[in-house]
Parts: sequence; C-alpha cells; structure tokens
Amino acid sequence: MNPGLALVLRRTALSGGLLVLLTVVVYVGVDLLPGDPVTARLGPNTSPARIAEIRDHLGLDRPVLTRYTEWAWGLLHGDLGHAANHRPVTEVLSDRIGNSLLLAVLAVLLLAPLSVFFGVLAAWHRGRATDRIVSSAALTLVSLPEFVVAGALVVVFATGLGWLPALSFVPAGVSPLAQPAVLVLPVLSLLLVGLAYAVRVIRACAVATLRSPQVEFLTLNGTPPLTIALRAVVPSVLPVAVQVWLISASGFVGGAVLVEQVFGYPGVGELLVTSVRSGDLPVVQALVVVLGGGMLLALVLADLAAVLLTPRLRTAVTG
Amino acid sequence: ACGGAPAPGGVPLAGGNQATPRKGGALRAVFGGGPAESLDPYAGGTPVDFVRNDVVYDSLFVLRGSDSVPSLATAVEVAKDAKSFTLRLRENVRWHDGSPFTAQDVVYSLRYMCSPDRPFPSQLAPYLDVAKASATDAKTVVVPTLTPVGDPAQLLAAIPAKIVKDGAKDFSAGKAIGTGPYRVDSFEAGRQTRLVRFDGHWDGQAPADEILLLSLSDPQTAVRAVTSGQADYAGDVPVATAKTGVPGGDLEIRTAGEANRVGFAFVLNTTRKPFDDPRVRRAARLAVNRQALVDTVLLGYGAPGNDLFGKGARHYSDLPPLPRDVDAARKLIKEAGAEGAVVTLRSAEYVLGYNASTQLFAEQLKEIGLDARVQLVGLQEFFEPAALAEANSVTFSIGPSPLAVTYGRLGAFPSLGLADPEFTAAFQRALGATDDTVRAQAWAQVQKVMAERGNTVVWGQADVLSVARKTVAGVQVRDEAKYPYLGKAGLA
Amino acid sequence: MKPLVRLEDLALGAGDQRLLDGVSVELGRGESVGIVGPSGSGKTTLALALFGHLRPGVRHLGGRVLVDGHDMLPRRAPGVAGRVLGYLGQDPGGSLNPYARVGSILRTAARGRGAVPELLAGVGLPADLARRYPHQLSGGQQQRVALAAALAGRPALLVLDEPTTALDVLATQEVLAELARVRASGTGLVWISHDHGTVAALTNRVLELERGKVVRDGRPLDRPIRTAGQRGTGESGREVLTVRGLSARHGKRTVLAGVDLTVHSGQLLVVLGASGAGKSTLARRITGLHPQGDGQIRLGDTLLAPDVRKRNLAQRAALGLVAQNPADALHPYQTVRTALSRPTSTLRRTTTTEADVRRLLELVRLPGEFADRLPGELSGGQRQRVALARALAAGPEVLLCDEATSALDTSAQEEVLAVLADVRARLGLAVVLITHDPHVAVTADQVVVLHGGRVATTGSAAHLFPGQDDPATAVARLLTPISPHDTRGVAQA
Amino acid sequence: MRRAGFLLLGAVIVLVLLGPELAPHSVTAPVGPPYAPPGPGRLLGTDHLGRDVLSRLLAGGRPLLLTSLLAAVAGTGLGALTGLLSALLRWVNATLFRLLDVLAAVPPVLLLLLVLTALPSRAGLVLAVVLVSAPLSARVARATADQVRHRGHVEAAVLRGEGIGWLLTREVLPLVAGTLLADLGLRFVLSVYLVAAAGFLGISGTGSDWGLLVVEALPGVALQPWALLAPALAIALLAVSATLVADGVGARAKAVLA
Ligand SMILES: Nc1ncnc2c1ncn2[C@@H]1O[C@H](COP(=O)(O)OP(=O)(O)OP(=O)(O)O)[C@@H](O)[C@H]1O
Ligand SMILES: Nc1ncnc2c1ncn2[C@@H]1O[C@H](COP(=O)(O)OP(=O)(O)OP(=O)(O)O)[C@@H](O)[C@H]1O
Ligand SMILES: [Mg+2]
Ligand SMILES: [Mg+2]
Ligand code: NI
Repeated sequence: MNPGLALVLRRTALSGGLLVLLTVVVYVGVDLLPGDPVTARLGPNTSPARIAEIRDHLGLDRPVLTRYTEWAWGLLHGDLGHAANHRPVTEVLSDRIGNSLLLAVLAVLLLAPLSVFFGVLAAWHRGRATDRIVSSAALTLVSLPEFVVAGALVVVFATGLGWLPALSFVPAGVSPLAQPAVLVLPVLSLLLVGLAYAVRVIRACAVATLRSPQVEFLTLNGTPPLTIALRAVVPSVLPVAVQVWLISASGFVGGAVLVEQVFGYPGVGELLVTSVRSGDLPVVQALVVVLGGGMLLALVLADLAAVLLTPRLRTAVTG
Repeated sequence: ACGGAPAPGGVPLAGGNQATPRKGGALRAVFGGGPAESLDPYAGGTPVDFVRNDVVYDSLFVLRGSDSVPSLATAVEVAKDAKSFTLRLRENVRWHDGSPFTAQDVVYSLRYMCSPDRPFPSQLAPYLDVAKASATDAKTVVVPTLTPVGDPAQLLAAIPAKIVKDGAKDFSAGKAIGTGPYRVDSFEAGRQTRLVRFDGHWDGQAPADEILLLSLSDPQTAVRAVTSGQADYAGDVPVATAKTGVPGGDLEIRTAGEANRVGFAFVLNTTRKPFDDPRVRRAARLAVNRQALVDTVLLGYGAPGNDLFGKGARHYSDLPPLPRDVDAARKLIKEAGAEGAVVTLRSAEYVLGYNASTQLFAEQLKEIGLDARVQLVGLQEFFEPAALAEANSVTFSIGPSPLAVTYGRLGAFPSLGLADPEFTAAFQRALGATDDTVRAQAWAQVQKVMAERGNTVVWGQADVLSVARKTVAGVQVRDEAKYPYLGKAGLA
Repeated sequence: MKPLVRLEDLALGAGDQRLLDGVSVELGRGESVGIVGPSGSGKTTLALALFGHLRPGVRHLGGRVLVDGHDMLPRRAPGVAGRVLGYLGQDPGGSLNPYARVGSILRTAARGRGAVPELLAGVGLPADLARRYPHQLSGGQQQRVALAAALAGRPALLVLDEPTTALDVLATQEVLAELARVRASGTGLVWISHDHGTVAALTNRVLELERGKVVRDGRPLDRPIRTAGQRGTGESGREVLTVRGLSARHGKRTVLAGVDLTVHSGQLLVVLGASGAGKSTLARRITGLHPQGDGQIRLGDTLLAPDVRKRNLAQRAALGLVAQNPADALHPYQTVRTALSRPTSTLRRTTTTEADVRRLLELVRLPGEFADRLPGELSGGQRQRVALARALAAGPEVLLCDEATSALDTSAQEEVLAVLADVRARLGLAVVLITHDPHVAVTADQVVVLHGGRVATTGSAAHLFPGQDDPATAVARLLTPISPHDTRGVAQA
Repeated sequence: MRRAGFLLLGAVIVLVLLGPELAPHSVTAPVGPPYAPPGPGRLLGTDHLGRDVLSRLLAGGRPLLLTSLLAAVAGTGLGALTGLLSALLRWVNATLFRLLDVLAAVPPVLLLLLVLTALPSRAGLVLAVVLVSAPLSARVARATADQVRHRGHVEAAVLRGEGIGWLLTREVLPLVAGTLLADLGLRFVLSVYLVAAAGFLGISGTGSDWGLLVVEALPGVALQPWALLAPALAIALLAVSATLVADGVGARAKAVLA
C-alpha cells in the first residue's frame, strides 16, 4: 500500500479511538458539572421534592455508566438523543453546524492568504516601520475583545455607512448563503481577531527563513523579492501556518459566541454556551462529539499537511 | 414617577402608543430566544417562547391588571370545601385546523402540562389532581384539587396554562396548533417565527396580518435590531440601553408602567444562622440602601421597594419602605450576637442586575458588621437545591403575580420560604378561602408577618422597559410585562 | 575601458579586528581572477563585499565598492546582484532552498532562460535529479546543483567561493570544462580556491590575501606539484572496527550494498569514490545516524546497534564523526567553547577545563581566543577545523572524517593531517578519511574505493598507487567506471 | 523603537505591580453615581456600580499577571515542551501528543467549566487555561521544530550522547524560540479573555482583573466607554510593549538562549 495512504488510515483509525476516549471523558465530565438539567430548567419555581420526582422519572439518577452506554449505543445508530425541548438533537445541531462551518470556512479562506501576506511582509521589513505597524496593529486587535471589534465594524459599515446589515437575520429555513451580505461583517470580525495570531506566528517563522543562507544565496543572485517570498519563504512557513489556521478555524466554529451574539447569527458557539447554561446535557454532549470529531479529523489533516509540506518528512514517508 | 434622574434621552413613556392599531401590516418584534425554543408550550423556556405561546395558544383565564378574566373558560365554580372546581367552557371556539374546541381538549391539556415528561411541567401540578379531572359534557370540566384552592381562576391565569388540542404530541412547525389569534407559519429555533393571523379567532380578528418574532440572545443586539430598522419592537431592554437613549425621531423607549414592575430582592435563608434570627433579618432590611440600589442597578428606572413581593397584584399591602438606619441595624446585630458572621450572598446573572445588586448589598451589609461574601455562580447551577440551602441569601425577582403564586413558589423551597407558624397558617387560609373578604384578611396577615419578620428584602420595583417604533400600538400586558401580549398589537 | 568592479581602499571590520584592510582592486569586464590565501584571510569577506553584503557583525570601516559604476556600500545598489554579479557561497548545501525540488530551484535561478536538464548536464549531473529535494543529494551533488543555479542566471561576473571542495577529480574536471565554456562566452570569474591547479586553469590573474590585505596581485603561480605526503605503510594494529555486508536505503532506493570493511587501530583508511557513490552514507551508517539498512557493524568484539540512539555512551564515544558540511554541523548560537567542551562532558563525564579547550584549538591550529566565537563569526576553514577538534575532543577510537579538510588551504591541511598522524601513532587512533584529494589519498595505509554503493576496489595504498604515478591520475583511474553498468551501481537497482 | 518598547514595558510593569497601592479609591465600594464620565477625582469615571474605574484598573493588573500571564507562560511552556519532544522522540509523538489532540477537541468553554468544577480556585483557572492553550502551542512548536531537527548540529549532539534535555533546550529551542515567543504573546492576550469568559459564565476564581473589567463594562459601553476602553487598552499596551521588547531582544541576543 502507498505509505502515505497507510499513514492517513492509521491516523484516522487512531483518531477514532481518541474520539471514543473523548466521549467517555466528556460524558462523564459533563455529568459531573454542577447543576443538573432539571434544576437548571425549572429553577426555584418548583419544589425540591418535585424536582427529585422528575429527575427520577427521567432516569437521571441511574449510574452514569449505564446512561453512557445507552447514549453511545444510540450514537452508533446516528441517534444523538433529544434536547431539553424534546427536539431530536441531530435536528438542533444540523442547521447551526452548517451556519458555523460556513462562517469558519469563509473566515479561514480569507485568513490563509492574508495572514501569510502580512506575516511575510512584516518579516521582510523586520525591525522597520512596516513591521511595527503590522505587529502593533495585530496585537491591539487581539487585545480588544471580539465584541468591541465587531461593534466597531457595525458602527462603521452598518450604522455609519449603511453598506451592510447590522444584524445577520436570515429567515427560517433559508441558508445565509442566499443573503451573502449578512455574512460580511461576522466573517470580517472573526478574521480580524484570528489574523493577529496567525500574522505574528507566521512572521516569526518567516524571520527565521529570511536569515537563512538559502535566502542569502537567492538575494545575491538577484532573485526578485517576490520570487524569494513565494519560493523560499512561503513554503517554509506553510507547515506552521497550517497549524495556526487550523487552530483559528476551530476557534471560529466553537468559540465565536460573542460574534454570533453581536450579529444574531445562529451558530454553534451560542448553542454550546446556552446549552451549558441551561444544563441541556444531550445537546452539550452531542456538540462535543461532533465538534470534537471534526476537530480530530482536522488535526489528522493538519498532521498530514505538516508532513506533506515539510520535504524531509514527506520523503521519509513516500521514499 | 421614576426615582433618580433619568438622562434626557432616556425618559420612558408609560404604556406607549394607545391608538388602536390599523388592520394589516407585519409587526416585527425581537425577544430573547435561542436554540432551546420550542412550539410546545411546555417545552420552551425563553422569553420569545412565552410571547409566542400567548398568541398561538389560549388560556382558560388571563390576567388583566390584577383581575382574572375569562378566556377559553367562561366561568369557574368552586366547591364549598374548595377541593374541586368546575370549568364552563366557551362555545364556538375553533382550532387553527378548523376543528371545534371541546372539554376533552382541556382535560388532555391539564394532564399534558402537569406530566413530569414535559421539559417545563406546569406549576399547577402541586395544586391540581389532574389524573382525576374529567369532562362531564362537551363544555364542562371538573377538576379536583390536591389542596384547597379558593380562587382557581387566579392560578389558571397567572401560571402559564396553554390549552393544546386533545392528543397533541407533535409540535413541529407544521403541526403545532392552538386556538389563539395567530397560527405558526414557519419556525426556526433561535432565529425567527413567522406567525400569520388566524381569522377564525373567537375574540375577533387580530390587527396585524403577520407577526415576525425574531430571537436574539443578546439584549443589546435586540435593541440594535430596532434602531437599525430591522425590527419594530424589542422587549425587556436593559436599563443601560434605555439610559443611552435611542436615536431617531420615530423610536421611543416605553415602560410597562408602575403596576407592572418587577420586585428585585434578596431572599434570606431562615434555616441557617444568622438569618434564622428575625433581628438579623430586620437588620439586613435596615441596612439596605434602597435608593442607592435603585439609582445604580436600575439607573433610576424604578422605585424603592417595601420588602413585599407582588406590587400590583390583588390584596397587596402597599406599606411604606423601611427607612435606612445603619445604627439601629448594628444594634440589632449586636443583640443577636451576629457580629462578624459570615453571610454568603448567592447570585447569578439570571436577570440583568442580579450580580450588581448583590455586590452592592454586600458592601452595605459590611457596614453593619456582617462579613458578607458574594458568591457569583453560573446559571446552570444557580438553583441547585443543596447550594441554595447553604447560601445565606439568594438574589431573586418576581413580578406582580398573584400573591398565591408568589408565596406558593417561595414556600415550596425550604431555604426561600419563611418558616413561621403564623405565616404558614395565614397562607393556607388565604389559598383556600372561597370568600373574598376572608381572603383579603388572610393576605393582609401574611404580609404583616412578612413586614415584621419576613425574609424577603425587596429593595426595589423595577420598570420593564422596551424599545419600539412610535407606530407600534396595542401592546398589552397580561401576566408578566416582560412577555407582552401581541394579540391586539399592530402598527398604527 | 571602464572596470566592471572597483574596490577603493576597502576596509571592513568586526569587533576591533580588521577583516579587510585597504583593499584596492580593479576587475575588467570578462576578466577572471583567482583569490587565494590561507584560511581566514578574508576571501569570503571580500567576495561578499562585492555584493555590498556584510555578514552579521561585520562593519564597513571605509573605502568604496563600485560595481558597474554603482556604489555597493553602505547600501547595495539595486539591480546589480543577479544581472551583473552571480554568487555561489562556500556552503553549497545551505544555499539550496530545502522546500523546492532541484528542478524548481534551477528554474527559479534561470528565470526562464535555459532548460533544467541542460543546466544539470553542464555540471555533470543526470537529469533525473531534477525531481529530488536538496536533502536527497550527496554533498557533491548539492554543490554542483548550487553551481548550476549560479550559472543559470548568466551574470557578467560570477563570484565562486570554493566551488569544487566537495567534488571528486572527475567531477571537478567536468565542472572546470563547463566553467571554461562560460568564460569563453564572455563571463568573468572571481574564483576563490585553495587548489592552485584550478586557479591556474581558469584564471590568468591571482590576488593573494593575507590577514585582510592583498599581498600579491599577479599571474597565477605555476606551483610545483605538491610534494606527495608520507606514503602509507600499510602496517596495521588490532581490528577496531569491522563492517560486514553493510547496506543502506533511502526509502526504497538502496544507496549502499554489501560493503565490507575492516579498520585497524592506528590505521589511516581512505575512502574514495565519485560524488554520490555513498561515502557519506557509509559514514552515517557506521555511526548510526542512518539506521535504515542491513549488515553488521562491530566495534572490537561487540555488535553495534544500527541506530545510534540504541548505543551506549562508550560505544558512541568510540566512534567520532566529522560531518561533510561544517556550516550545518555547528549550532549557530553555541560558542566554540561549548562545541568543544560538550563531547567530554557527555561522553566521558568529565568537565572540560579552559586548558583543554585551548589544547583542542591548538591541535587544529586555531588561536585560543576563538573559544568565544560563534560559528557565524568564523571563516569556512575555521569552522571545519572546529568541527574536527570537536570530534577529537572525546578521544574516539575510530575517527570518521567526511571531507574534513576540504575547506583548508594546503598548509593548514598538511598541519591538520600531521596532527592526525601524530595522534594515530601515539594513541592508536584509527582514521577513516573520506576524501577527494589525491594527495591525501596517497598517504593512506589502506584504500577503499566505492562505486555506486559497492566496494569496487580495496587494497593498500602502496598497491593502488604504484611508483611515481601522479596521485591525481591514479585516483582518476580508480574512479573511472569499468563498465557503463557500473556508473549506475546499486542506486537504481 | 526598542528603547521605546523597554520604557513602555517598564512603565506598564511598574503600574501593574504597584497599582493596588496607588489606587486612590476602594475597589469594591461605590464612590459616585454609576457610569459617571471622567472628571476631577475620578480620572476615568465610574463603572456600572459607581466604582472608580481608575482604582479598579490599577488594582486589576496584579491578578491579571498572576493568572493570565502565569497561565499563558505555563500553557505555552507545556505545549512547547510536548511539541518539541514530539518532534524529537517518536514515542512522545505517538502518546502524549495524541492526548493533547483529545484536549484540543474539547471546546474551550467546556474545558474551562470542567476544570473549574473540579478545582474552583485561581489554580483551577490557571490549569484550565493551560489545558486549553497547550495543545495548540504544541502543534506550532512541533511543526516549527520539524523544520530544524534534521540539522547537522542536532545529529552531532545525538552522536555525542546528549540527553533529551540538551537536545531540546540547547539544540532546537534556540532556533524555534522566535515562533514560540510570538505564540506566547498571543496566548497571553487570549488567556486574559478566557479568564474573563470564566467570569462571564459565573465561574470566576479571581477577583477583578482587566479582562473582567472589560466584560463588566460591556453592557454600559455607550454610557461610559472608558470603563471598557481603559482595561482593553491596558491589555493591548502590555501585549504590544512586551512584544516589541521580545522582538528586539530576540533579534539581538539569540546567543543568550544557547
Ligand atoms: N562576524 C565576525 N566577527 C569576528 N570575526 C569574523 C566575523 N566574520 C568573520 N570573521 C573573521 O574574519 C576572518 C576572515 O573570514 P573569511 O570568511 O573572509 O575567511 P576566508 O578567507 O574565506 O577563509 P576560509 O578559507 O577559511 O573560508 C576570519 O578570521 C574570521 O574569523
Ligand atoms: N535522502 C535521500 N534520499 C534518496 N537518495 C539519497 C538521499 N540522500 C542521499 N541520497 C543518494 O545516495 C547516494 C549516496 O549519497 P552520499 O551522500 O553517501 O554520497 P557521497 O559518496 O558522500 O557523495 P559526495 O562525495 O558527493 O558527498 C547519492 O546518489 C545520493 O543522491
Ligand atoms: Mg571562506
Ligand atoms: Mg558525501
Ligand atoms: Ni521593501
């Protein structure tokens, strides 16, 4: 078998095992979180005796491992159980995951070229004004919380210039893609925040490459700067950059709570936080499995990318 | 009527546009919502769920001010012993699918809502013996009760008890059916609901052709939806936003009025030291700086409270607030030997302002010699019975619900209720009284005990604010002002 | 005619030291000039100065560098590098972009002119190398690819800093022939080398540097053929290292097969072979850096694990290696002192005194104050000597030197070899010397010739280099493949 | 520019360390009306409870350093350690690194909740942030180290029997330090907000640090922007100045690390 393919298969299988581990840890962990679905929901409007009765009725008092086995069994059959409001969890997740993925994919598609561009630009002019400006701007941007960045974008582009909608309302059942304008500001907010991290790390990698003898060789032989950047610097930062993009993307999917809230964009981040807050454990557990599974898959891809993009590692695998 | 000094732009208008809305048009309203929404009236717990349920489903009785008025029921007859009541139902009511409304629907609904299978089982469950409820004919239902209930109409109006169709189990977008003035056209949890007018509503046709309910979890975003023209009305707006004011001449900030304020309180735990001692409870009430709290936490949108919940409800005792007296409080603490006692004040941002008020309360308790410690927790664990039982104070708020509901709720929780024989006896009497004068006396006694040695420090009555386009008219309050009734609302 | 390059009283310094001191030179268009001088005399510094490029730590103290009428210092005039000047540095491995295949490197360098196969053929490399990455090439192959890249730009003046150090005699001849063609087409050369033969072959003017000063500017000296060193005796002590049936793989490609070798204490064993024959791989296999392959490696009586990580300290200490590329073998941020003291402290578990460091530096003829330098502050030859000193530090039984003297001028080389001879005689150290230098090869006790990954010939030096035969001719004869099949060896098997 | 960086960083650090002593007002008790604009005696105005923003800003730096900086350093440190080890040792890559993958697969908010439930204290908060950031730092570190671990000097070190400690800290680390520092700088800022988010979820183990100030000021930002901008800018200032210094020092004194 092709050794590259074998590597992928092995890693994927391993990730499957890790996913099982993840589900156990998370199921049990989430179960141990303070508060339980019934108290969180019914709050003080219901007497403790009645709460106990309902808990008992719902089988929440059975040993956690029993419940885990049932849940995992359902999972194997594609059944993620029911949310607190009795909707099938799969249904609750499906539209939101799509929305979040859309946002994340768009943001990463923009992030990748832009981060490399600014990272290499800053590295090229290291120690000079361009570098200072890019680096300081990047750090200031991350230091401002997301909602401030998002809010500023709204003030400028929606309230001020009126170019874009302030809120990303999409009618029920319609994909945000049908109204691309609503995606612009959320994507931009995510991008600005994610960009900072990527630019800084890529800059550091690029600086190391620019000091290397191969770049000296290219420079002294009159290779145009753009060629040097594209042929020598960019390939050298890519293996690291891919990791950074991956990290950012995972943040965009599960961690974009505030951006989603500011724009009223129905995504997974908000789902996760509200489910945690309302003790809607089936949703939390399902989300962790789906997000975790997606992340593990993405990690395999990132590992693969790191191998493919590092010639020494690639040739060690492919011969 | 508001205390404090609201900013020029932030003076709210009571009630809002009183004109009768014209027929037609679409009303777009924003409320708090999220992925947990549901069309099942006993499965969703977000604000937008309550607002939607109010117009899609009807109740047996509804509150108008402090009175319960007939809705799907036309009358209720209470048995002498107050251990059962008979409901007379309205004729000529039709479901959204055209079928007629019957007594069997009510029996089914009562059982459905009280079943522990519901994510939000009705709070009527401790009162009604729904298993034994029966339809004696097509328009009559007899319901036995578990404890004597003297005024079931109040309970049936105040506790959400939406009537669903007999046998209804599936509440997905195409299937959810009610008798209310609007039917569901499309629905997506956490995004929006499109409601269209149901022309066959028994109470006459609603004004707006269509209501678009938008769900947003962040209140500031909700307000922005209105200011940016993407919505006409946003309910339950934070005080800071109101204070900032709204731009543009066609928007206004409204308050639901004095009668619909929400009481903010610290409920003291009488099962633990030091608040098991009435003197220490009184000291805490003397220590609290009501006006400062109103000015800071409510930014002046409200008034100091008199430590009694239920302002605006029937039989409410409108006593004057206890004036602040730090020296007297210190003396009481000393008498009770509670100097330096550690008191944990449990709070979560369940409602905006809980944490802020608790932090200020802690500072004020420190002044009278208590070692107050704020315990801020997450929403998911806020109401854990065991943790509540350990805390010395819990931050809490209740609107102008009937007193039976308010004290019933508090009493259900040992650490929130007042363990006092006189109080308990008076409360039982008030609940079971079929005669209004007896009831009034009993409630007066309940509140007298509360005022003397009670455990609720209701420091303020908060305005319920909303932002609306000036043309939005006919928005009513039925039970809680935070979840207004839009069945008669529209654009003027 | 206006000179292409003019240096006016150029002075460069680092610290309080002058690296170049009042250098004034003119080079005409199309002119070829050799630069010679002892290691550390400033040749590389001068070559880089032509580009207006100063290595970190080097300062411009005075004087001008004019290329094609443009001032190159303090800031490089744009458009000169590449168009007017082309460059190949002393460290060919590092010059190649590790993320690009050979083909892509050459295409980038050629900027659309010249096809990759022709460029490779020009430096004597097969076209199928184009698909490889630099790390998949042998030292000599890397050097030739880098040379091809420098040639591909077709500048008016090519500055080549020791471009044949890693090449065997045959490959050197091919490269010289190509350079002669390039020169004939009007390109000038600045040829930095320790090999007076190549200097004489390619240039008609030589600058000799000493301590940063031009001490001679004139015709190349037709130096007498070097006095061949002391011929090996062929005597041998006990067997210290035996290798049986050794093979090595890179992925699916077998680059070494069936190699048998015996090293005796005190012996000088020279490994000869054309560039890419597998010499470095052999050394890496023996030292355990390249464990992929079969066969046995014995140290005295003990069988060594193929992977160095599985060998114990004593076993590691017994085998010393000087890698082919000294630039890469020294940590850029570690001082010479660190490099020289670590082997003893890890392998011998003793602390190294300042005197030890000085003694080691003295062994390789470097001044004691170099202990505080970083590799970047050393010349190519100095780095190589530090690497050698480091390998000697732990007192190995067998020292494997992969082109350990290639960057040294003749006298430095002779001194270093004399030191090695002394250690061999005194302590019984066995030296396995991988070399392309015929004059070194003839001093061997035993010679092994590799051909396409197999041992083609083995025998005593006396036997393989008979009589008064010119060493270069003799080595060339040994390296010449017997049949065309041989050139391909096992590499493609 | 580097001088400016040093001065800036010095000033910020002095402010952070001495801040609590310099605070003119109580940090918990109100000193005026809520959302009061800046004025005499209250240079940055008051917050939503009428507390002095300046005092809270001055007092909030130390806990920030104690929690976020510690967490970021520990997180990047642990991550870098695992990442570099994974690049050097195959078995670490096959075991420890895979475990970090599992950690990376748990959404940060949840991880935060789980850890704080088990360990409801500042230590728990630090641990949570470490667990959130380590897997990500590890990836960056491993990918960077993969680019340099084949170099001759690393092989030379292996040949002479250097232990993993030397290989890691002396051979590889100095070459990848620049990237790791960049990672650290950003991890710091991110951990500030992760800690703040913990406060947001009601699970704060700390008093009030700058992150929490930002979060608290959010609802009233239109009334009193300074309550939000001041801590946010303070965080930015700390991050920017530390980075300027790190870049400068890193470029110059690489040898210090080796
Ligand atoms: N940054 C520096 N700091 C101090 N000394 C330096 C620095 N760079 C080079 N040198 C010294 O300058 C001298 C000239 O170096 P250069 O590389 O030009 O020598 P070279 O003639 O090319 O020698 P070789 O033949 O060994 O390559 C050497 O002695 C070297 O140690
Ligand atoms: N990683 C690799 N993958 C595939 N082939 C390789 C790799 N490294 C080296 N080779 C090939 O193995 C052969 C032997 O290489 P080696 O470095 O041992 O040659 P050498 O005899 O030392 O040559 P030189 O004198 O040029 O240094 C060469 O043909 C080379 O191209
Ligand atoms: Mg040199
Ligand atoms: Mg070699
Ligand atoms: Ni430029």
